[in-house]
Amino acid sequence: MAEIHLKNVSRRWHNFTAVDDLTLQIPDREFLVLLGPSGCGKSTTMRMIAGLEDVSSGEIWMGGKLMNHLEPKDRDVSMVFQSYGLYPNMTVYENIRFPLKIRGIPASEHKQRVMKAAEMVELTPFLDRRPAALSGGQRQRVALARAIVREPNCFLMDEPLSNLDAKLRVSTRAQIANLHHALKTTTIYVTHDQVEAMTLADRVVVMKGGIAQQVGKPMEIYDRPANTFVASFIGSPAMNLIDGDIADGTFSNPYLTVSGLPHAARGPVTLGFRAEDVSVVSEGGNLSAPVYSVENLGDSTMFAIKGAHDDLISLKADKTARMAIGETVHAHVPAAACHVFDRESGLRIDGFDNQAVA
Amino acid sequence: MPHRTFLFFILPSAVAMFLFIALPIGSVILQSLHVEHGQVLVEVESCTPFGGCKTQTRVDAEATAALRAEAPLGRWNGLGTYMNRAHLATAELGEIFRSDTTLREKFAQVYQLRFYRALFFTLIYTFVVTPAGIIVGFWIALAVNRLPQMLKGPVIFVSLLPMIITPLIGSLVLYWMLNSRGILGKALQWLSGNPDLSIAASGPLMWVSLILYGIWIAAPFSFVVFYAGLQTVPDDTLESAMIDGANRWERVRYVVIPHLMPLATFVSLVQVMDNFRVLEPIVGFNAEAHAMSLSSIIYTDLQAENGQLFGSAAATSMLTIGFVVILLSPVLVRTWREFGKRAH
Amino acid sequence: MAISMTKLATRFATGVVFAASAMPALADCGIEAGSVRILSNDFDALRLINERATECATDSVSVTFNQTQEHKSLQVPALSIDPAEYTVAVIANNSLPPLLNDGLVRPLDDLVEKYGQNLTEQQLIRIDGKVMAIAFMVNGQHLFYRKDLLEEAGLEVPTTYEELLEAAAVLEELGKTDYPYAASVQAGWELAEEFVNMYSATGADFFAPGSAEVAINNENGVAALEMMKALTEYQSPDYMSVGSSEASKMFRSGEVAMTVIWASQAGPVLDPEGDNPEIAAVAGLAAAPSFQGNGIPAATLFWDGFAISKNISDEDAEASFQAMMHATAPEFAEENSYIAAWLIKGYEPTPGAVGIMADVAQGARGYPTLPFMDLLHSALGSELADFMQGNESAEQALADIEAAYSAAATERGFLN
Amino acid sequence: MTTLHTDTAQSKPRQRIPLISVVAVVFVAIWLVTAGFPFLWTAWGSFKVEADFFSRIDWTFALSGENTTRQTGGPFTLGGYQGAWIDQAFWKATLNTAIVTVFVTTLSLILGTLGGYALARSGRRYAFWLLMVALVFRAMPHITLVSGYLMPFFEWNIWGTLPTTIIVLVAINQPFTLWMLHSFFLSIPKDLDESAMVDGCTRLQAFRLVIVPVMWPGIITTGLFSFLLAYNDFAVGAMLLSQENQTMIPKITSFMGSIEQEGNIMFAVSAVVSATVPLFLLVMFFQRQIVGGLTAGAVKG
Repeated sequence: MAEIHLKNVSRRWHNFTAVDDLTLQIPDREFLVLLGPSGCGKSTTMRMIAGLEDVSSGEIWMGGKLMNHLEPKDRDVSMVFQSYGLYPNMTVYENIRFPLKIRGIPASEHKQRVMKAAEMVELTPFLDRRPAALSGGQRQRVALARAIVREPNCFLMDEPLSNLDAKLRVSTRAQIANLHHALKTTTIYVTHDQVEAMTLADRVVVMKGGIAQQVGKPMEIYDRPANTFVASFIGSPAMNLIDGDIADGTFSNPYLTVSGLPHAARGPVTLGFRAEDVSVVSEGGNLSAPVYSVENLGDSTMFAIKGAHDDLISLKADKTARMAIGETVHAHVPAAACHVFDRESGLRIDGFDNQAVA
Repeated sequence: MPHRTFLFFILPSAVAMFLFIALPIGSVILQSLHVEHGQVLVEVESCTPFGGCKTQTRVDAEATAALRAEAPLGRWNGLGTYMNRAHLATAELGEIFRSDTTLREKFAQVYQLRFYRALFFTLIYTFVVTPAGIIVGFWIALAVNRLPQMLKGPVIFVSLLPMIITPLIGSLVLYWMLNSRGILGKALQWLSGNPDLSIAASGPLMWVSLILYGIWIAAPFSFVVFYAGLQTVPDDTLESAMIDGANRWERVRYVVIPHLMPLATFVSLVQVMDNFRVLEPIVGFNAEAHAMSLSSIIYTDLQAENGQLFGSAAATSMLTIGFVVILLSPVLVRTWREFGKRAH
Repeated sequence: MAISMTKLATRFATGVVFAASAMPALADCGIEAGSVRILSNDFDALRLINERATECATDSVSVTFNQTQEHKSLQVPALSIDPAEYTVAVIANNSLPPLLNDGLVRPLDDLVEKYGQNLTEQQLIRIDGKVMAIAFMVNGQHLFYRKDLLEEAGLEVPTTYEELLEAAAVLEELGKTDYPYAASVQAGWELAEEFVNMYSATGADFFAPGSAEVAINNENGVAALEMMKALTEYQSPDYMSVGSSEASKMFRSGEVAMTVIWASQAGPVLDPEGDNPEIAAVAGLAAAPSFQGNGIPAATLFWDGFAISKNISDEDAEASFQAMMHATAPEFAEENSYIAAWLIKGYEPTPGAVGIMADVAQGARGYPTLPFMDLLHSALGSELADFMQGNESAEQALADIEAAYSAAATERGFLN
Repeated sequence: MTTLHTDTAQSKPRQRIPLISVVAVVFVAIWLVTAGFPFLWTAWGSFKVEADFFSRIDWTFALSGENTTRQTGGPFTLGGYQGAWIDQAFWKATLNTAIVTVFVTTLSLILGTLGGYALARSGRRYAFWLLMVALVFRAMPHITLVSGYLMPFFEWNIWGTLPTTIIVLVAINQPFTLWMLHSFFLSIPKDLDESAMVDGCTRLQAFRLVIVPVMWPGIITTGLFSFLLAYNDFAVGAMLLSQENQTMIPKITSFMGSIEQEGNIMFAVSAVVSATVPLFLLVMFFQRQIVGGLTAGAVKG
C-alpha cells in the first residue's frame, strides 16, 4: 500500500532550482497528475519519487518508509517513459518479463503474469516481436504492460502519450484510465497537456518554476484557478484575462464594463472569464470590439477580438453565428462568470468564489 | 548519477590512469624542474686492451651516491631546463634577435636550434597532414558512397589497410619502395628524367615524402568516419536542397558538409594529437638528417646510447603537451559548452 | 590448434633456450650453486656466448639470459635494485661508464685470481687498479677495398685519408663503380662515430684533462670535419642515410670500390657463399686510413666484455663469473674464430680479422670510456647533420656541438 | 543511404551522370592502388630473396626473381618465412602478441565501458574535467612514460612479465577508450537505463543487462582500436618485456639488425607480412561492425 508523502522537497543544481520546497500528500489509489509547461519541475519531481534524481533537501515517504536514500530498485515503483525505454535487444515478451526476472519472482509465475499484462493492453499477438518492429502505439503499450506486470506500489508515467499521434493519444488515454480503474494502483502522471490532466486525474498539481501553483480536483482547478497562471493554463481555450480597474463592484476598461461584482476589492485587477460563459448578442452587451478572427468549430463558432495589449480574447458563440473579420461584435459577460485576480501578484482575490460556479 | 555510483564505475579506469599515466607525468614534471647533482669527478688510472693504462676522469660513485641520497631528486633548477639551449633557448633567441642580421638570417639561426627545428617540422606536418588527410578522406568517402553496393565492401576493406598497419612497419614498407633503388624511387627517377634523384639526399623531397606518408596513413581514419557519417545525412534536407535548385556541389557544400561538421571536429581532434606526436616515419625513413619532430628529439634524449637525459626529455614532453592543449583549446571550449548544456 | 602448437614447440625449442635450468648439464663448469642471469645486446657472437653459458646449468645452478637491443636502457635500472635483476651485464667500452657512474658493478680481482687462469692481461679492464670488467672481443672500423679495381687503376692501398681522396678521384675516373667510396655517416649515432674516429686520429683529446669540458672546438676538430665533408664528394648523394650495414651492402654489390665500416661486416663481405661471391673473392681488408700524417688509424676500437653486478650475493657473483669463464673459454674462441675478433687466449686471427688486427697493431685508439662521452656523442649526432649538408661552417658546427653538449652535461651534473 | 546517387537519375542532365561517375571511379581506383599496392608488393616480395626484392642492380629482379631462382631453384621461396618462424622462433612472439592483444582488448573494454558509461551519465563538472584530463594524457608521448616505469617495475619485481605490459597498455589506452565509449553511451537514450533501474536493476545490472547488449557496435569499434594499439605497440613491449615474453613488433625490429650486426631483412619482410595477415582477417570479418559502430555514434564529437 502506498501512500506517498513529499515533505518540503527541493532539487537544486548549482544556481538553478528545479523544484522548490514542494509538499504533497498522495493517498493510496489516487491518480495524481503533475501538470505544467516544460521546465516547471514536474518531471524532476517524478524522477525524485522514482529515485532517478537525488533530493537536495526534504523528505520523500512512501508507505510509511523514508525513500530518500533508496535505490530505484528498492522503491517498488514502475515507470513509463516518454520515449518508452524499451530494451531493443529483447522481444516484447522478454521486455514485459524483465522486471519479474530481475526482481527474482519465481520463474513459474512469469508466463501467466506476462500473458495477463499483455492481455490487458491487447498485445498478445505481438509477443515475439522486437520493439523495432512495432508501431509507436504498440511500443507505448509494451511500456505499460511492463509497468503493470509487477503490480508495484505506484505507477509513474512521464508524458507517456506525447510521442503518439492525436487519435492514438485519445484511445491510449482511455486505456490508461481503464487500467487505473481496474488496478487501483497509486499513479503519478506527468503531462503538459491539460486535457489529459482533466480527463485522467483524481487530483491535479499545477506547477510552474518548481513551485506547486495549485493542487485540487480537476473541476476545482477549472472553476477556481488560484492565480492567473493556472487560469491561463487550464481549459481550452484558456481563460480570457483582461486588465482593468475595479471599484464599487464594477470592472471597467476601455472596451469592457462588468458591473454587479461583489465589493471585495478595488483598484487595478485582472478580470478572468471563460469564452463559453459569454453570450454573443446582436446589440448592446457590455463588450464590443472589432472581430479579429473567426473559427468555425462545427459545434460552435469562436470569435476572437484583440485586447489592450494585443492579447486575444475568445468568445464562444452559437454554431450559426456568422460575422466577417473587422465587423464589431457585441457580447455580454455575466458578472457571475467572472474571476478577479490581483494585477500585481496574479493571485485570485477571494470573495468572488461563490458566483463563479456556473 | 550519485557520487558513489560514479566512483564505483570510474574507479578501475581512474586507478589505472592514475598509476600509469598521472603518476609518471607528475614525476616527469618534477624531473624537468631538477638537474642532477654535481657529479664528483676523480682522476684514476685505468687500463684497457688498447693503449694500455692512462689517467682518466671518472665519477666517484660513492661520493655521488651520498649526494644523491641527501636529495634524491637532484638540484632544483626551476624552469632552467625549459629555457636552456636544447629547449626554448631563450638566451640564444634573445641574442639572435638583438643581432644585426636580416630576418632571413635570423630565421636560419633559429632553425639551427634543435627545439625550434623540431617544432617547425612538427607544426608543418600537423597543419598539412591533418587537413589534407581529412579532405582526402572526405573525397574518398563521397566517391565510395557512389559505388555500386557490391563493390563497397572490398573497397572499404582495402581503404582501411594503411590505418591498421603498424606505423613503424608501414613507414618501413613505404621507405623501401621510395628509396632510390625501390620501385617507387625508380619510377620517380624515370618520371623526372634524373637518374640520381633520391629522397634520402634531398631535404625538401624527404619532407614531401614524410607528409605524403602522413596523409596515406591518416586518410583512412577520416574516410571511415565520414563514410559512416554520410549514411546519416537526412534525405529530406538533401531533397529540399534539390528542389531549391542546388546542384550537386552545392548540395555537398550546404547540406553534406554542415552535417559532417561534428565528425570533422572529432577527426581533427584525434588527428591533430596523433600527427603532433609524429615519430615513426622519421625513424622508418631514416630522415633524422632532414627532419626532426618533438617526439623524435624526446626519443633521442631517452636513447641509452646517448646517455639518457630524462630531465630534457621530460621538459620536451611537457612542452609538447602544452602545444597540444593550445591546439585543442577551441575544441575543449566547445566540449565544455556542450557539457554545460547536458548537465541538467 | 593446441596440439600443433605443442608439436611446433617440441620440434623447435632446441633452437632457442629460454630457461636452461630444466636442461641437462652439458658441461662441468665447477659451479656448486647459484643463479646466473645475463643481460646482453642482441647479435650472433653474444648469442653464442649466452647459449654456451647455459651449459653450466645444473639442478642447483640456473642460467637465464635476456638479449635485447634495449639492453643499454635496461642495465642501469635492472642493476640498481637489490638483488639485481641480472647478475651479468654484457657491456662494451661505451656502455660500461653508466654502470661505473652509479657504482653498480663489483671489482673482480679475487674472482680473476680464483677462476681467471685463462685470462690474458689484455682482457682485464682495470679502473683505479681494480679489475671492473673482462673484455672478450674487439670491434672497430677499418678499410674494405676492391683489390681488382685498385690494381686496375694502378693504385696502392690507401693508408691515409689524403691518399684515399686521391684514389677516389682516380677510381671515379675509372668509372667501374657507381661511386668510389662509402662510409657510415647516417645521421645520428653513426655520423657522430665517424667524427669520433676522425678526431681520434688527430691524437688530440676530446675533453680538457681532469674535467668534463669538451675540447674539440679547435683546428683538429675543423680538420676532421673538413675531411669528412671532402669525402662526401665521392659518396652516393644519399650518404646521410647510409650506415655501416648499408655501406657494406653497397660494397658487396659492387657499387663502391672502398668503404670504411665496422670490422664485424668482414664476415658477410668475405662470405664466398653469400649473394656476391665474385666481390668476396676480390675484397681486401686493411687498417683504417690515418689522418694528418701521424699514422694513427682513424678508427675507435670497441671491446665487448662483461661485468658482474654489485647488488647480488657473493655466491651468485661467483657462479656468474664461472659461467662466463666457461662461455668464453679458449676452446670457444678456437671453434668460433670466424664469428668475431676475440681477445681470448688461443684465438688465431682469421682472414676476416686482418683489418681489425691492423688497426690494433697501428695503434688505433680505444673509444673513450669516459662518463660523459655518450653526451658528446649525442650532441655530435644531432648537430653534425647540418654541417654535412653544407648548411653551416665547420667552426659554427663545432660551436653548436659544444653548446649542445654543455646543456646536456649541465643537466647530468658533469658541468655546473 | 546512398542519397548522393539516387538523386542523380531524376534531376540532372543525362550527359553529366557518366562523367561524374567516371571521375569518382577513377578517384577510387587511384586511392585503392595507393592504399593497397604497398601491401601487395611487400607480400609478393616476401617470397623472394633479398638480392631480388632489394636488388641493388635492377628493381625488376623483384618481379622476375632472378637471384631467387639461382639461389633456391625456383622463382619463389619460403626462406624468409622459415627463417623468421622457425629459426628465429617468431611463433613465440606471435603467441605473446596474441596473449597481450586479447587481454589488453578485453580489459580496456571492461574498464572503458564502465568508465565511459559513468562519464556519459554523470552531468557533473568533475566528469568533464576527467574527460579533459584524459585527453591531455593521450597527448603524452608514450616513450616518456615508459622510461619512467623501469625503475619501479624492477624494484617491485614485476618487470618483464606479460601481465605488467598488459596493464600498462590498458592504462595508456584508457583515455582514447574512455572518449570513444563515452560518446557511444551518449547516443544511447538515458531512458533505457532508467527504466531498467525502475524495473529493479542496480546501476551495474542495468549496465550489464540492458546497456551493454545495445552497445555492441560501439564496443566492437572501440575494441578494434584497442586491438590495434596493443598489436602495433613497440615502445612499451620493447622496454618492458623480457626476451621470452617479447612481442611481434620488437621482434621484427630485432630482425632489422643493428650497428653491430646486419639483420636479416627478408626475415623482417616475411614477419611483417605474417603480422599483417591477422589484421587483414580482422578487418574482413569486422568491417560491417566497424562502419556500423561508427555510424551508431562513436563519432558524435
